[in-house]
Amino acid sequence: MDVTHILIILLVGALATYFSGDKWAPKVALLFGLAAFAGSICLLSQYNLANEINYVTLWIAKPKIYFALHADGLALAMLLLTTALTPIIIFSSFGNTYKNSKAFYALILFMTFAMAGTFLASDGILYYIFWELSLIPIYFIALIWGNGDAEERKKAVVKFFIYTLAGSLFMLVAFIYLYQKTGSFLIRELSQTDLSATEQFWIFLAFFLAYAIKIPLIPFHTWQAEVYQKAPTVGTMLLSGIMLKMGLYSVIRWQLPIAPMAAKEFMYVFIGLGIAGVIYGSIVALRQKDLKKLLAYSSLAHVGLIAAGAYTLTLDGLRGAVLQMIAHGFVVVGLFFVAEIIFRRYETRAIAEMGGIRAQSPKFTSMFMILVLASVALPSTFNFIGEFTVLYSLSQVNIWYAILGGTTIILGAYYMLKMFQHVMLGETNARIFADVTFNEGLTLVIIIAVLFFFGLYPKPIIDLITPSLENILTQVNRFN
Amino acid sequence: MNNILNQIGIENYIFLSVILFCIGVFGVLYRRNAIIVFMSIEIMLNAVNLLFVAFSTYHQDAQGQVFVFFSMAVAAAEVAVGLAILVSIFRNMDTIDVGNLKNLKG
Amino acid sequence: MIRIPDFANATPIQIIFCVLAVITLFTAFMTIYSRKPMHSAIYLLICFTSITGHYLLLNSQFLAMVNLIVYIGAIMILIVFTIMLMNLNKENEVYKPRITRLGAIVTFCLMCLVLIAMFINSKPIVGEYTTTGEDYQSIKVLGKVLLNEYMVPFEFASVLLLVAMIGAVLLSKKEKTTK
Amino acid sequence: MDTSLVLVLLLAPFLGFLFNVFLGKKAGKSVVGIVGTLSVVVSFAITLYLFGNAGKEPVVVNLFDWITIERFNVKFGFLLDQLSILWLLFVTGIGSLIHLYSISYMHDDEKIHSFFAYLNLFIFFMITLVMGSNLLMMFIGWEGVGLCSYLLIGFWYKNQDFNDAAKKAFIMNRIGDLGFLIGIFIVGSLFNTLDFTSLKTIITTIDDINDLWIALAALALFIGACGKSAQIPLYTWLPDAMAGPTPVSALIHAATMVTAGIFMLTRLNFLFDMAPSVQNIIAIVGAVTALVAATIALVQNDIKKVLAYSTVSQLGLMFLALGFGAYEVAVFHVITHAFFKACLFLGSGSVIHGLHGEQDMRKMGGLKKTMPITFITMLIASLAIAGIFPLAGFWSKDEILMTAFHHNIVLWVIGSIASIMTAFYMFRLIYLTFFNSFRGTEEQKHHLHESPSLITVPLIILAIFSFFGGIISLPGHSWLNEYLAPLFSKVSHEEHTLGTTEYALMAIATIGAIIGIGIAYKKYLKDNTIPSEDAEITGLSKVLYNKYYVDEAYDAIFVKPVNVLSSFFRDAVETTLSALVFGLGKVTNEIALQGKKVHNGSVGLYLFAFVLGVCAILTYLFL
Repeated sequence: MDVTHILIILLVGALATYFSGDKWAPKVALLFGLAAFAGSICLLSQYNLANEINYVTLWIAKPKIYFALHADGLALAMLLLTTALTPIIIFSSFGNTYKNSKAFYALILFMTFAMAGTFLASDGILYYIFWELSLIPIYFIALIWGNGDAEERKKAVVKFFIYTLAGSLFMLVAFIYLYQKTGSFLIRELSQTDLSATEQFWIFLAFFLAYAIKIPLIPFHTWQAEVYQKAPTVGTMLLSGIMLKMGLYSVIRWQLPIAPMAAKEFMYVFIGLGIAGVIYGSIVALRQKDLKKLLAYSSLAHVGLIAAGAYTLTLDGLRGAVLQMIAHGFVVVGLFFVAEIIFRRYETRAIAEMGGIRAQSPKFTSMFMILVLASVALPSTFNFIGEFTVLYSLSQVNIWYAILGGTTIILGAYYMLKMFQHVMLGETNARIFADVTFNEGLTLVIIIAVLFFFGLYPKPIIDLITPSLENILTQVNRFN
Repeated sequence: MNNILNQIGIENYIFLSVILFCIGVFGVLYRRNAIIVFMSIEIMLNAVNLLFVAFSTYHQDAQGQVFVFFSMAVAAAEVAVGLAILVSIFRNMDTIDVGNLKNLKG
Repeated sequence: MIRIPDFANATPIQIIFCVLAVITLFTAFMTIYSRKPMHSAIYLLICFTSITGHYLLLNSQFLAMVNLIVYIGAIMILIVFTIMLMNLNKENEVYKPRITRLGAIVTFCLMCLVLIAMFINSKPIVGEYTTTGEDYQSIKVLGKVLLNEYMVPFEFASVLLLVAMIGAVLLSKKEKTTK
Repeated sequence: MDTSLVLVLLLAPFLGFLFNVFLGKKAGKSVVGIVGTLSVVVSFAITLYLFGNAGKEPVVVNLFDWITIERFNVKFGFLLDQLSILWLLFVTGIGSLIHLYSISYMHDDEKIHSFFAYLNLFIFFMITLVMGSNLLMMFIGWEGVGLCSYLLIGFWYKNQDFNDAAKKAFIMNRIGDLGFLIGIFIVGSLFNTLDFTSLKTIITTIDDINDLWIALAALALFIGACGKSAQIPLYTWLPDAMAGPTPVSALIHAATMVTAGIFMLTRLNFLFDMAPSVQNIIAIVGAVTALVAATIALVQNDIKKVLAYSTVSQLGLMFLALGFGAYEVAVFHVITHAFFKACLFLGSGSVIHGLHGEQDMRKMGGLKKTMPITFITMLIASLAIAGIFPLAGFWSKDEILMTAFHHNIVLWVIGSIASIMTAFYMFRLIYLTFFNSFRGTEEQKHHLHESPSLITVPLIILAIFSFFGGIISLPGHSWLNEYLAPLFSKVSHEEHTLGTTEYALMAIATIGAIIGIGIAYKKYLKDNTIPSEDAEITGLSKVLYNKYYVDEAYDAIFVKPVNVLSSFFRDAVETTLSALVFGLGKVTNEIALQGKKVHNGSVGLYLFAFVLGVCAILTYLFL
């Protein structure tokens, strides 16, 4: 199993899905998604046998751009997250029928391909290309298969597209500048360069713009809620489950090692920004009327905390951030799926029109409850591990960060339980709510199983990511 | 005759052709009659040719003159085509006022 | 330094140059300034002739002849014919806004200034001019240069002229009103 | 052996939970009850066995590494020592009784299987809390019981008021949990371990201790305890939590979960001993809570609300003891309180059951005849809580007051007033409920009956314990103190030699209790006063009746501003930010529109620009 095979599987899968026709497309896509997941597991086992997972070949001679893929523990963890979530997301959409579904599923696989490439690439330009490539499919998915008024949707989606694209351009500029300085785009060499403090500052800032918009951190988040609301749920899952993690992953992989001095100097600002996002997102989520929007803002709060953890520049912070990234990926996909399940039955996302579902569907209620609890980081769920580690690392920087960041467990509980109360509890709803189908149940059960398993036994993931994170930390600390 | 530049000086030729060239530019900007604009362009071309020849003499090198020769050939072609275009514009629009040719408007 | 012609002790050549230069500039200016296109054409003709004089002054007989033939003989005839063809010999120019005139004048001054400054700046005006006595601009030499070194461009020039001719014919041909 | 026993002890309720969740609906109501109860009884039996066979040394069972922090590992492990076994004993013991009680009490509810599932889950988390070998394991249980409390308070989920109460309980607890977490962070970074045994070793041996940070850690942990054990300022959730079924109130909100805070403080006694300033705070908070809650309880008319405020008040007394470092005294009161408060709640449950859901004492009365067993058991429990010799409450409460007397007279006075009030409101409850004539509707009167034996048997057992529970720690020869001695780092609390002062104190306490009962007797039995209707309450009692308007104040200070802020953020800030981003696009558009005008098709203009450009370039390049 070579690392390129994963990408090839996904790309071929996208083509095969497109040519398999509308009827078979979902199944073909699922098959290839699972194949990619199996491939990732193979890679994992190779990695565990201490094999270097690498693929380098010269792509363009001048400027020197390599087609360089490299999978260390961190990249593998993210790859696994991507390839594990993709089949789940595809499977979750089986209850819906889409027009022109062959294109729809092909785009999903294509997006997975781009995102997997982003996590694996170790050459700056290659990484940049994958990064931008992932934007194209989601643009079409949200635009064509989204919901709500077409004009409104177009406005939101185009805004998202241009906004993130504009942010990334700064990153490209930074890469070009780095190339002028070092003559290479390879992360291996970029993370060894000795740039002056001013240079680092500007490069850090350029990267930051790209990532802050993608993650998103406040105040760059305005695209998020609208796109989440307008995109089809599958698109929302892809966005929130995986694509946000691209930004966070890139912070750890690219931004910190390349400009560590700037990171250290302005650490407090960025941690503060992350925590401000936590509080802001939580408070805004309180009064949302739309279920998906509420979840979008909760996502904003969570990624704020993750970003704050990453910017602490401690092993705990990085580790917590990665753990929380994975946990959040699963839980947010689950929650959006719940929103979709309700939508399939009630055709609405307005919280005010729901309520009284529990009496009709106890199974669904339990699963929803568990997801809500995981989202508010109840101990023994995976999210707790991540949140605890991140908060601990924040407390090592300054106890006030931990206290302010910790308000997430209060505010998070407040808005999630309030939402749960108004969506599920109360007098039995007059409209019939059919209990979850087997497919829906299976999807949720898989997600819940993952959350509990790693909540109780996170050691495999911790062992997987720790060496790479230590490596990155050495690079970050090379100026001391 | 071979000491002509000793008597006049290359700089006077430079001034002459610069002023000639600028008159050409002025004409292009000032007039709106396409034919006159055309003539102005010819003046500019000639200014440049004159300078070429002057420098050719100054450097005692034939290349400058060869270049003028080519530029004359090109000018001839240009005038032929350009005037043809003018004629066809005149036929279609019944005017050759460049102020009226606003199809480029974005 | 710029040599100001010493009019008191001017040599015949200097006088000839001055006269020619004045004619050139004056006619060029009148070409633009004349209201009637036909007058412009006549002025332009005189201008070109004076430039031919310059060429002769510089002892490049070949170019003087070519200039005479091409510009005065061919191009001017073309222009005059066009003017007559379109029957444009009337003051049909509409009112020009003041801003246009102002702009043109400003540009004219600016361009002169910049170009002259550039030439002065680029190289201190070269000192004495010495001749080597070598023949470089007789028709004989030019012919050799043209047909040895510049063979290919020369041929291309002919192709260009051919193409221009065909193009001119095509363009000026009356379109058949088939539509 | 130990490992498997511990696992069975832990997992038995969990299996019960799984059974009830997945098979409960099919299995039928009686099976559900039996399985639910049995699973707890199994745990109780194992605890008894461990209690009988445990040595002095604590047993540690580590399963695997759970969370890895840079400087330490947190193990997924359990610790069995005297404290945890003692706690397990009454958690599983009272848990079993209440499960038994619930079989009958909840029999008519269609969702009885989920009720038992939640109860079992609660026991499971409570066991985790008690047995956890480190702070984080305790935190699992800590949050877990909070979750179960949430689920059970909102058990009748169709009523949104109940759901609000449940949500409030959960969020209030979460505020405390944040404190707990912060405490964990500080402890972790100070000592590089969260393990109780290692912590104890480190703290008791370490020399250079950072007083400030220790105090902060203790304070943060105490805030956590406040949340769970309903102390000021986080107590308001507990009375609201009475929205849940009565067995839940008895089990979670009286006997077990709310004592978790006391458990935590006792568990970390070595830490709190290092922070005397925080101990002072604890004592003061405890005393004030005891008094405030007791005053509120004086005028409440809902039978369960009275008991709820009584619980808050009693918990306050326990914290008073903890504040003086008298951990074993607090533990003693926890145990006796568990007996009589569980008994009282179950008794009130029996009354409510008999009256088909009526909770207002103004509509009760004269039940003495129709419900004799309930009456007698509740009377015993009330006497116990009032502190009448020789019932359990007398001994434990007396010890607390005695400790207070030795440390701080003011706090002793507060505590004594609170316990006099306790006697008053408990007997107000008894007189209003059981004496005089029945004030309810005719139909209710017609259906009055004694509860079935599944309800009365647990009542009787608990009443017996309430009566005799005091013998585990009689002044002078206290079995409890000796049993718990290995836990405490300090040379244990000096035994009270029973001198004149002590006897005088006992006498004062008893007389106080009798005075309280006397006033209640005069007012509610002799004069037969019925508390006035809600609208007619005036003056001080109105303030008390409305609980000092604390809920309203919290609402105005915290909840409303947050919601207003949320609306503000949503409507103003979000739109502004969005408009800013769109504004960038609009600016570009505007520039384009203006720029378009330059391209008006006039060749002259183009040329003009072109010439200017050439000039500029030439100037730049050559000048």
